[in-house]
Amino acid sequence: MATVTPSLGAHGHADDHAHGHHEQTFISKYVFSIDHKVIGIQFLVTTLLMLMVGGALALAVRWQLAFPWGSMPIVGKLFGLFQTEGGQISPEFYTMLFTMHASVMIFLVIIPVLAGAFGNFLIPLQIGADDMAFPVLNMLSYWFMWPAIACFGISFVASGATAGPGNGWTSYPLLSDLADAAPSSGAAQTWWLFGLTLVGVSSMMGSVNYMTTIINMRAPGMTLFRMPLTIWSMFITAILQAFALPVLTAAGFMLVFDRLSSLLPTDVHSVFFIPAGIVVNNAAPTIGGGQPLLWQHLFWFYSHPAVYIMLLPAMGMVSDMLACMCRKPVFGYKPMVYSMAAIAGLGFIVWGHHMFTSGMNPALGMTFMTSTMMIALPSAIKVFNWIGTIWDGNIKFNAVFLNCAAFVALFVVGGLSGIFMAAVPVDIYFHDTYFIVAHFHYVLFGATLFGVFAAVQFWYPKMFGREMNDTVQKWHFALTFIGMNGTFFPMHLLGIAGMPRRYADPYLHGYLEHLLPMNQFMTISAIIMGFAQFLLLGNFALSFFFGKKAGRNPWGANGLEWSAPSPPGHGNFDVPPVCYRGPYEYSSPEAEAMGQDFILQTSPPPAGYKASSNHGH
Amino acid sequence: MSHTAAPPALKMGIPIPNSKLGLWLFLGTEIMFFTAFIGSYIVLRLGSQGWPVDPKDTHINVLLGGVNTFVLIVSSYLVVVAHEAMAQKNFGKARTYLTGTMILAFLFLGIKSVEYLGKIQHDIVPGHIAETPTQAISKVSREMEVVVRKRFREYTDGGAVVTERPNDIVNVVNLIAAIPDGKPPEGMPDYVFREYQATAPGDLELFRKWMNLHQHIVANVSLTVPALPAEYLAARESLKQGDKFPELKYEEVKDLLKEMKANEQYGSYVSAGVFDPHPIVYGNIFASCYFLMTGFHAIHVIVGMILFAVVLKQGSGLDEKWTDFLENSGLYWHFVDLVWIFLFPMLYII
Amino acid sequence: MKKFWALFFIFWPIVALYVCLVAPSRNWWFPSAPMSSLGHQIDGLFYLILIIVTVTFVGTQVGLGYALWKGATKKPGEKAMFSHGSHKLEIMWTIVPSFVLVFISLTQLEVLANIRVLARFPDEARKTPVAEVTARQFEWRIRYPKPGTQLATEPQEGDLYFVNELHVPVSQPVMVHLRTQDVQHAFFAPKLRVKQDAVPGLVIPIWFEIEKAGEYELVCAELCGWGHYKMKARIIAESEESYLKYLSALESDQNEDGVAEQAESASAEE
Amino acid sequence: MSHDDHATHHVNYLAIFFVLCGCTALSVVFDVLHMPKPVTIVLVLAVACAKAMCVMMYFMHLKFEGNWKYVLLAPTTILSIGLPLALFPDIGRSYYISVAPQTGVWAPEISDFESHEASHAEVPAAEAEAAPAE
Repeated sequence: MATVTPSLGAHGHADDHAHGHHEQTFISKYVFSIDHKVIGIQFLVTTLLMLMVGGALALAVRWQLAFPWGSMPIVGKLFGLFQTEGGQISPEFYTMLFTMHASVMIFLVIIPVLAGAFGNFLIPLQIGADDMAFPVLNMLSYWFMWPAIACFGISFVASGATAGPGNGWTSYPLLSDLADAAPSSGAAQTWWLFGLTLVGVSSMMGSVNYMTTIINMRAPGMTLFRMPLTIWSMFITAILQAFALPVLTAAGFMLVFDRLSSLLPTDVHSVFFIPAGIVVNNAAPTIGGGQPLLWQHLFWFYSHPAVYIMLLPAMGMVSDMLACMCRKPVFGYKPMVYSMAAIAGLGFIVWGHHMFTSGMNPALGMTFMTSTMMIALPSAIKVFNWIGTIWDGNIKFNAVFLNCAAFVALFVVGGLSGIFMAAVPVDIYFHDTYFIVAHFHYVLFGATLFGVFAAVQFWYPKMFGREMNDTVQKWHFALTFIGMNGTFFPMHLLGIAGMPRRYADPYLHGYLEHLLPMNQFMTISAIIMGFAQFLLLGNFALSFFFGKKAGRNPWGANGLEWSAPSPPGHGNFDVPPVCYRGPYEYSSPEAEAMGQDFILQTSPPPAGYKASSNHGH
Repeated sequence: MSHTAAPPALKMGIPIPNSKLGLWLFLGTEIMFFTAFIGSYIVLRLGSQGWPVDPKDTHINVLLGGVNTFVLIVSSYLVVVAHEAMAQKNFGKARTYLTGTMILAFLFLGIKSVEYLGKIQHDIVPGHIAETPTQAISKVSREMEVVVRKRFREYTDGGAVVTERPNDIVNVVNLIAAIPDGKPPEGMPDYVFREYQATAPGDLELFRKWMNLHQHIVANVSLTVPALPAEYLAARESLKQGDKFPELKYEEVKDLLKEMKANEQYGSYVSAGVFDPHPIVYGNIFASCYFLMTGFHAIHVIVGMILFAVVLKQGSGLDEKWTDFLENSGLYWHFVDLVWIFLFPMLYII
Repeated sequence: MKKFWALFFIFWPIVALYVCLVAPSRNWWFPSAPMSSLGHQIDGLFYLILIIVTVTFVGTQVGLGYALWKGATKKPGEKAMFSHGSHKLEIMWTIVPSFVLVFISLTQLEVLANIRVLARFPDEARKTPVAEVTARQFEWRIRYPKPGTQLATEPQEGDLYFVNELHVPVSQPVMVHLRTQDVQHAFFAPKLRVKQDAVPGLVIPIWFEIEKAGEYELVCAELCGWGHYKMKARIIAESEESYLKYLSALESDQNEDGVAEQAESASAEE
Repeated sequence: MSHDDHATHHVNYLAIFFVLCGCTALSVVFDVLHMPKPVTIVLVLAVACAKAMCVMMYFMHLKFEGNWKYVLLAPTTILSIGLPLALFPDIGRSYYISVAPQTGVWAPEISDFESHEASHAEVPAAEAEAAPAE
């Protein structure tokens, strides 16, 4: 420590920021804050609220599938939208329900909760920086979320309250391109596209910020291979976002210009995705020369990497938490990093597997099939390494650990069902059936959300200085886990039975009639799961006031963030951190020399201890 | 824009300021943004069974494009020397160079506007271009309808008769026919009525010709006529003269148009608004790509100009604190130049 | 409590496996045995992957459950193992799965080529497409060529039309041309294991060989608007004679109705 | 830091500028020369790449930057070349029959029109070309 004086750390520029020392009003401190921790918490609270919105939409979808054309609770009676129909919703409304469920969950919950909330909160803390590289940009990235939420909100009612955007979150042209194609393809679809663009802008600002911060603002000694896996995953996610998202933004602009005549009183509009001679709803044949498949390619060029954007940060955080809860170093740190990088790299060249039935060139299909198969490999490596991490650990069976273990267990299911989809001939049968729905819910809910639940509890003490109630979290975990499997596991079987997605009433078809009881069981499970989330929200809110006071390092973890006060003040660290070792030296001889089973990355080597070798291999 | 003051030994990361690193990363995202546009353009063009290349169709002017390329290169050069002057603490010189850049940027946008205007005047805009003779005929009809309506609206301005819908036009026609030398209708100013009496025969003739053409189209190529409101259809029914119209060919329409434009009584109305819309196969997708790519490039030019304006606004207060800012704005500007370097051959030459 | 949670994680994969095991007997499985030649190949691949996946699933869940049980039964005060990993293990669990994955993708190629590569279509089917199926919101329009003629890309005089019912001869490969009049749809016959999107602006040929005479569902599998769920149609496979009989009945039916009406319906279709 | 860079390298910006102008003129000359289409395409794109390299190397100072430039630019370059390449088999060349009314349904009309153009106008009828009536 003698050789490194605080002023030599990478923190000398704290004073450069305009917000350095002057008095802060409530507004500048908590609303338009440029402090990454406040922004992270803002993201977290916003996304948890949006989670409930998305969940409510999902429950409505499930209601229709269990009790088709029955009286829809709340929407039918309370809002009175379908009063004349006796509360029976319309098929357009159903298409809106699943479209908005997906849009809200993907764009307003999963992506912002991982990158926005935890990325913001953890990146500077874990690399030992006092804030993000561009704090104002960071604030803007949060405040661009609200116009996006507003646009999505307007889209619900822009074409009338019963015809929200209903073209699926994938918004394939021409359904999403020609305003005459469906009641929901008018103004609602345009507002939806604006919302998508704004979310994109928000994410892009975030990702440039994260990359710059991680590359250039690490504390002394924090080499690349001493970064926690959370940081690695955030870094790789930011790269994916930065290079894939602009393509979707560009495609979004192309779609908006195609739709210009439905937006403005003009008949000028581009024709990127519109072929000539298409007759929709007895309207005049289109003039054009574009190709609808182009949208699918551009869309999936982003949206497949987006799947990893929605998963990688959770993988990183779970690795951190598993190591801490098992008091063991992460098994195979470098293979974990390389496999994440491989997922990102391969993630760019597998988008075509969403289009195996779309009429793509079979040669392209074969290429995409092989690359998609290969992306299962790094995922498998990660699973084996997680099990290796748990193996022979001194496991703390708290809710954080349980959620992490559930992450591993359920990710296995999601990963394995993906192999069916990677295989083109089998996927031809499963494409757009409930098998797909089961698959991505196991990945996005089973894996990502369980990871998020764990992360919320794990970093809650650092955010608010208090701990969440573990018993309540265990109940929440158990109910969610049971409800989740009860809802989504049978979907595999529905898919095998050939039940297509996005059907308002599958029982119209004879071969699906007998599946109604199974759907009813799933809906009941979903309701249990939905209501279990109130436990999380309640625990989150009440612990803020009544939770046990937490010290700096309640979990006995190693990361730099645990050397800061809880909650950290402005500028994060009271002593500028210097990093001496990797983040996972639990139960190491070095730690034992100090009489404990963890050793903070900032602790200098204990007196009298001689490091035998560098452990990071 | 903070950058660290830490000694290199303890500074982790790479030896460039955060602002520059962030800007380069941002340029990476911009590259992908334009990749999507340019890539789509390439594959759409290769995938099309045709593509308009004749300057007569596309109104592409290689010379203007070349001049614009030159303008951007000069401006890029000026930015570089402005930054060098800044680095040598010669701020006055830097300001002069930057002013030059700004002027050239305006020049670029000016030339661009001239190009856009030319295209818009000839209706080379996406969604408007006829791709078959049939569509060309319907387009003549639509354009003539606009002219006819405009004529009739002029007469009824401030008057009692509103001609928003086609059957109102019919009403006006009936009115004209009914009172050749009577009193002005209620609410119509006297001077309007006088002018209207003088030009009424020409207008009626124009109206008759348009209606004739329109009926030909409805009878023969109903495929391409846009959905019409019920009352419009009803009005057309009532005007129907014969029961079957002869087949109408594109060249006949063209001849008709020529003849109408030559007519001294109403030709001036027609020539003012109605073009010869010859079919351009795949013209719409061409125009879509052209306007999308050059449009987004122009937006980037404007953003760059805003960045330079911020520097110039400092006036004589410009000092070395702005060197990094100018360097980064310059990098952005060179990127904008780079995009144009590729757009120019792709859109103007190939 | 620790043991409870370890058992919790051991218990649920058992339930999941049990559900999958009883599923076929409860009719929670494929709607029927595959009724087409390609369907047999697809199902074969499905079961191959299912076996590999089940083995992996059991393996990983047993591994995880055992690790948890070990952790739960650890004596208090006992240290966690200190290890940063093992190169040998990493190499092993990189190479083994990659061989399995390469093996899976190689097994797929042949079947994929049979389904999609035009040059691999059975000759007799490729030369004489039986019908053109045009999807529109929300029905399937079938156009057969005039008996004795070849199907043309654009409608010809004398072509036979029907809605939501496609007749094909049984036990022989047939090819249909798939297209859409408006938005994207997908031709999905679950019992035949056939699925292909109908893309605006493209004519996509698909082939299948139905093995048993009977009626098979045809549904839409790509979101096409509010009525997506009700694009219900039938594929009827019948013997060559009754197929021809059906076509000639359709032809006389169409001609009987009078020329004017036919012309009217044809123009309305445009 | 960036200030120091300039002390170490001297670029003759004016020379680069003239090279760029020359290249632009070259592009226009290639267009005017009416060479076979593929030759023109290859030549003008090569010139564009040369210009891009000049701008990036000297105006954007990449020649004098550290190795980070490769890390940053390699992925974008690969992706921006890869995306059109991956789109080509599907969009640039359709595997299936592509029906476009401009050239499909209306083909007879178009050929009628073109033959009419050929007989009326002195200029040989290029694709969908028409002499303006004004």
